[in-house]
Amino acid sequence: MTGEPPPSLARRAFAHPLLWPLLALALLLLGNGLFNPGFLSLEWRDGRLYGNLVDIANRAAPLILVSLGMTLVIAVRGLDISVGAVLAIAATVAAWTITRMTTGGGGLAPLFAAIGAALAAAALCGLWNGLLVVKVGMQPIIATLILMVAGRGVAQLISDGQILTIYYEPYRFLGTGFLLGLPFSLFVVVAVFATLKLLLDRTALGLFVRAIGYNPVAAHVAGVRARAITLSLYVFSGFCAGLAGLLVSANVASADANNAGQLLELDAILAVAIGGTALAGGRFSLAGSLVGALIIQTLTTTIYAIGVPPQVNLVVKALLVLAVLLLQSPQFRGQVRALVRRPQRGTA
Amino acid sequence: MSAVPLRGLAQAGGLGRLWRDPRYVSLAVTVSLFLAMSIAGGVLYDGFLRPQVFLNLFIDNGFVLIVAVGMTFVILTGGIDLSVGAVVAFSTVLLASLVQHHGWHPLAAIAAVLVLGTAFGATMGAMIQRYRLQPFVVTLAGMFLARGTATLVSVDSIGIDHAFHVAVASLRIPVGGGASLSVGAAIALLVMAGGALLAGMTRFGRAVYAIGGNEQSAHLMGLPVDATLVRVYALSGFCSALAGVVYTFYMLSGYSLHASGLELDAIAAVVIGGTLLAGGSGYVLGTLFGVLVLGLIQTLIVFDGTLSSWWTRIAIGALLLAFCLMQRLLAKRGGAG
Amino acid sequence: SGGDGGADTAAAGEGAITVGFSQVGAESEWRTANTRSVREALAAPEFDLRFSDAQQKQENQIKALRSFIAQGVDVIAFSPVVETGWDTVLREAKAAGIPVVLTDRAVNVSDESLYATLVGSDFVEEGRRAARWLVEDSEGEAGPIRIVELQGTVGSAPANDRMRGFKEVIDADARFQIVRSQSGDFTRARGKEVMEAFLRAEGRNIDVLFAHNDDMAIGAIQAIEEAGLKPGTDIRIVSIDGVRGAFEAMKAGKLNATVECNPLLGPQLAQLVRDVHAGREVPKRVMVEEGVFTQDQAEAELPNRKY
Amino acid sequence: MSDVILHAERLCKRFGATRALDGAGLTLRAGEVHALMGQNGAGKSTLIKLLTGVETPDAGTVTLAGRAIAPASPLEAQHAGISTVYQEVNLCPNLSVAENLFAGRYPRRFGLVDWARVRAGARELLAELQLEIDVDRPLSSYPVAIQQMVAIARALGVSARVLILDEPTSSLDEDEVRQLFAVMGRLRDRGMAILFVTHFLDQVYAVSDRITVLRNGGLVGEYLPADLPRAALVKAMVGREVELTGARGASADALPKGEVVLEARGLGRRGSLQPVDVRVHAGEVLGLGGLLGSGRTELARLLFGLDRADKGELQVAGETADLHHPADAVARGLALCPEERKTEGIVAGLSVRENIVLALQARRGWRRSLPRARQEEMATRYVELLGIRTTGIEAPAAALSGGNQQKVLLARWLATDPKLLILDEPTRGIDIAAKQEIMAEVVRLARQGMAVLFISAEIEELTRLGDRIAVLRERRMAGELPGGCDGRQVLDMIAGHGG
Ligand SMILES: Nc1ncnc2c1ncn2[C@@H]1O[C@H](COP(=O)(O)OP(=O)(O)OP(=O)(O)O)[C@@H](O)[C@H]1O
Ligand SMILES: Nc1ncnc2c1ncn2[C@@H]1O[C@H](COP(=O)(O)OP(=O)(O)OP(=O)(O)O)[C@@H](O)[C@H]1O
Ligand SMILES: [Mg+2]
Ligand SMILES: [Mg+2]
Repeated sequence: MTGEPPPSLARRAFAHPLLWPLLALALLLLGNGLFNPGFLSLEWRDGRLYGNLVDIANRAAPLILVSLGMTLVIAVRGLDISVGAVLAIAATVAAWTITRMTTGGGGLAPLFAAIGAALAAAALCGLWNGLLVVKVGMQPIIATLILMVAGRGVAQLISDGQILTIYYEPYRFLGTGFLLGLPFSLFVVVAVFATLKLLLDRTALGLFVRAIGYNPVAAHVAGVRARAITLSLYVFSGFCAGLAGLLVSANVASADANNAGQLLELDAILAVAIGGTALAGGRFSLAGSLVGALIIQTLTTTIYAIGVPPQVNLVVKALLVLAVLLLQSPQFRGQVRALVRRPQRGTA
Repeated sequence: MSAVPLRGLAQAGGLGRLWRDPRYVSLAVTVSLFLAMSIAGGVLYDGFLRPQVFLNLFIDNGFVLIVAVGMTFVILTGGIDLSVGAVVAFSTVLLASLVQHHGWHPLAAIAAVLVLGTAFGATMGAMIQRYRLQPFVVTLAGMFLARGTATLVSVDSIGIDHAFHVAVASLRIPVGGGASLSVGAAIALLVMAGGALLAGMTRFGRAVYAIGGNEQSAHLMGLPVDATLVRVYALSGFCSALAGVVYTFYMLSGYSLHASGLELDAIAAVVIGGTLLAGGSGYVLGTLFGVLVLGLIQTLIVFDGTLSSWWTRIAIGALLLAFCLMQRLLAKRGGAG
Repeated sequence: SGGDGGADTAAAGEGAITVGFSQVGAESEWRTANTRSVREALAAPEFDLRFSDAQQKQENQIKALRSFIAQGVDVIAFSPVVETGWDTVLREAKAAGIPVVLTDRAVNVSDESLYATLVGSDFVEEGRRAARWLVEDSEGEAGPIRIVELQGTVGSAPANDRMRGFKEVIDADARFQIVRSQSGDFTRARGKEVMEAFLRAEGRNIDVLFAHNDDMAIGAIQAIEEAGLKPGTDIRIVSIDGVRGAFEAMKAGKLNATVECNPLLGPQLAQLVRDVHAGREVPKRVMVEEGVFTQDQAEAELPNRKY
Repeated sequence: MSDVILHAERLCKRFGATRALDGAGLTLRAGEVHALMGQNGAGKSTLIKLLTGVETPDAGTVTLAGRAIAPASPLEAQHAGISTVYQEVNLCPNLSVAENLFAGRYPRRFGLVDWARVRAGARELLAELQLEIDVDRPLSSYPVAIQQMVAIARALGVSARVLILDEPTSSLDEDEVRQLFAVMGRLRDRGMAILFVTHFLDQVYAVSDRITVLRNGGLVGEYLPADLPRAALVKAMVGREVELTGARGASADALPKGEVVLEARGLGRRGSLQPVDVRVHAGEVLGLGGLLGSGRTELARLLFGLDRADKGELQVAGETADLHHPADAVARGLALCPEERKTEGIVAGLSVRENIVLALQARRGWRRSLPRARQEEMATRYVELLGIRTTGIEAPAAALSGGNQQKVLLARWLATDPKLLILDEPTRGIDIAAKQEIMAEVVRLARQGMAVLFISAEIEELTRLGDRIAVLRERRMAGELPGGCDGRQVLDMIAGHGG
């Protein structure tokens, strides 16, 4: 987000905070390609693009959306661990709306009603979180923990504990449809990302968000409406979780109140952190979070693709995450450089 | 840091002062709300106020308390440790496997588990400190690693039937009135007392608070910031391993899926107990009440016995909300007055 | 919903049998149906049901059992989250003179007398049945028959046991070969995602899918369809549980067989509770009535499915 | 020279593109008070950080009592006998005062911290500075001045050979400064070497035995105060002649008064300020004086809507203003440059440009973003106008020296072109040349019709700048004096005797 002064192009690229996450992603994909040559291939079939890369992007879409919302909440020193539950609520509300409305007839009305209801419910959840944090002054982790625990209960209440199956084709399009040969979910992600980017770069919102994150008191004194902005970011995080809920439920044509978005909050925070956003607030990078989410999904897909036995999954994931983290640490790279240089210095 | 409130009491005229000092108000509020909730339970449900019900809070939440004490230190420095639940699970599996499959004596296995847990925590601490990585991600990777390693040791749950372990597990320490405590609960209480002493009365503990207040200042004041950070995570690793041991007394089994989600319970307990997630402020004694409050919510719901699965979740959320709201509002008022 | 249970409890008479029932959670439709069956069966005025949901955590379940003991209920019933780790608390129940009835799953305890009886399914047997159906269905086919497996949550008892039972039978026949096996966490979304990866890696060389539960199979069916293959024909699919969705899929020809794991054991449980409370002799192991269903039976059976 | 304790030579330190130090040096002798002088950004604090192991030098040597040292951390420096107070208060706000005084060297009994001795020791240490405060309250509950005294007391508590004080007096008032100097005198007599940074020339001549001057990271020279008249000292620091006379020309009474920009009637807040009346006209500078804790900052916060008044009424430009949020105040054309630069002022993670445009942008609202070109133009202008020493307008504010951060803050509020500018101790930590410029700028703005409320602990500044001078005492208005009056009158009113 920060605009650096323009020295040499190479230096700027090297210092760019996105470099290391991108490099990590590239290495992961490359490693996969080496291990399994077909992995990187893309194929045009029946007017659609097929391939692992498309799958990864498609699968990562809900995580990316949630990570974008999480990034901004974290940027203002917050945290939202209710995203998984909010996703489940949105998914359930959408499925419930559709089951109610499709009995009456077809058309696209149920689709829009479902989208509207789900997003409204999700935004409302975000508002609830925001109010607890901003107005009541609870610590973000506890404020959102409440919804994390109760939210799934609410979702199950709506679904009566059943997995709601959706027999309504237009809705499925959200999760499985293709547009211009690409999965529809990618367009959702691009739209949200572009809107956010515009909003944060072209207006003063980005500046305010970072000011609040670095020093909320100083931002307040400078006249920035810190509380209102923080509140709306929680709403936005809820909204993003709602969008993700639509994609997830449309993809499997059902809403599973108990399992949808399970542990999503951890993955989202991990994506945000890998992307170079400071969890203490202030410095943030939307593009970084996007790359972070892609890294996480690539890890998962890698594990499936190379046929790791399931009981080793977690260990592999842990080691890969650690490798990505270390690669990003300047201190670690410095140490490696020193190790590499030592013999040279001896000869010099 | 229980020592400090006590000091306040001794020094300047008792409860009145304790109530007025904003730093202790939130602790006092937490304690009072806990009591109020217990009384409400007693009014609503028969047999709720039996001593054993409250001792069960310690018996059933002993391992949570141990983990939460370690977590308190980590959070006081402004960090977080997400690996605790996984380390507990790993410890139970390793211990069970060593005892059942490799013929170790439980005591030897316990020692091995404690050493490993501590080393694991110290390694994470060293990574956080040396490579300036964010605690959240390092310990999340640690969580994957510990749980993954646990499944590598055994995917099945392993029951422990070594005579020593069974004897310790079923040992009950009578505390009068027919009520009793388990060994695990006793260990948890000892850890809590030790943690309070460590936080309030030692150089290490005070350095932890200083780092949480302002890491850079602590460095400039000449405090051993780096060593303290590593030690804090080592301590948390130790506490998790110890909790794993207590868990095996509680369950007599080792299983890779044990203690799932424990990290969140522990963090919640610490924060409900009044510790700031940003670091630098909070008490180990508060953490005890955080754990008890979470346990009490569970107990209330079991005593109610009519809630369906989803209502249980909603009720937990609602009770949590009610508690935290009251806590905030009372503490605000108390702090102002 | 919960409110009804409360009203019934209040209405229960003085001499009612107080039953403390600790459920695993509400993690699947199967479980919800199980809960409903138990609640309905124990809603009779002769019972006073204390229901507790453990949110899939053994700790919570043990806490609930301790609370039941402290409350002095007449009979404890519960569906254990895992098999091990029950010795201590069951001993406490025994010391308090409260008989224990297990539902759904078995426990591993040193002393069999710690519980009165178990009513429930046998996961290993379910795995075997799925495999036996596959062997029968593949009669006359030449090998190799390439199988992919969607496992349940890593380490969970149903996953471990169903895998064990399935392998036990399959391994005896050299034609069968499990080429890929991955965890789908018992959920549709994961099932679909993992199946996509399988299809990508194996291409069209998959003959059979064995899923540890119906939900994963339903997710996988979508993945197979999206890859341009016909589930049930190009890839034969067998799964376990027998939920409604599975029957619908079978009716549509997309799923070949499902091994029933019947959650509706409420009435059997109620009878056992009565017997145990009255001190009558009960068998140590009571099986629930279960079957294997295939596509031809699907249409007829579908209206009977309650969950 | 046997009495040389600390000697540093040819020290160099770069931060990225900035040469913070470039061949600086210093010689400290036992039993002297040594002033380290230089403009903002000259490298004084950096030199101190190198001496005390906070940063490691790129080149150069440091010897302590004849032995070369290279402390790798402040802890090592402490062990070597160097006790330091850094420029910004560097204590832990969450710990009690007593703990801050003893952190890292608690007296212990049976291996445990002996709290009784900690508190007794704390009171003793503070008594040496004539400070009587509750040592159990967290440090953050005290204003910066008290925190500064605590930091000094902490440094005194170590039996060190070298004591380094980086701008210890910038937030203290005269009484406190006198206490501090008395203590420094006693320590010097015991043979301690004291290095002392300040921007107040009076203080330099009052206590120092020797002066070292830095300019642009390099060593200008070492002087005895007697050999170096003020003008020469300033010239050595700045590198050119600087006019040191008062910025004010005409007497206040001669000026026509503009309309009332802000008027407070009976404005007060329970527990912090008794009801006061304040009126500020367009085009005038109202000086506000008072002792530490007299309520000046509180008044400023009430006027700006940072705290809510529970008594009285506030009018801005003739309209009743109910300020709920600083944004309301900013929208009405008020500006407050707060006293606590580190916590309430600078946003250290943002660049200089972003810090400068922040308040203006907040006033415009989030939708109407200032075009980048205008931001840059504005930032560049203020960097030049106020002489902010930075590698560029995109450098993070955290990389600026303390004084330069203060200038950035001033720029932030000037950029909003306010009707009323409230400056709470704006010249704190600013070098002598910059102070002249800032005061001249304030007068210029006032002449152009801005109203200024100028809070300062320096009586000289008040009398020179203020068209009127209001004095607060014990949280109520003590009275008002005309501008250009005798400093002693002001002093008397502040102290509460005479008048
Ligand atoms: N961490 C840093 N990163 C980048 N530049 C720095 C850093 N610290 C100091 N500088 C730069 O080094 C120069 C010297 O700063 P220093 O703090 O030593 O000045 P100073 O003489 O103490 O000034 P002041 O009187 O304002 O306190 C300044 O230009 C400053 O911007
Ligand atoms: N000497 C002191 N002893 C104890 N508390 C003090 C002292 N001085 C100030 N305080 C506290 O500091 C708080 C802030 O005072 P305030 O900032 O209004 O004073 P001020 O007149 O602005 O002085 P300055 O800004 O020079 O510190 C008050 O709440 C007061 O209780
Ligand atoms: Mg300085
Ligand atoms: Mg002040």
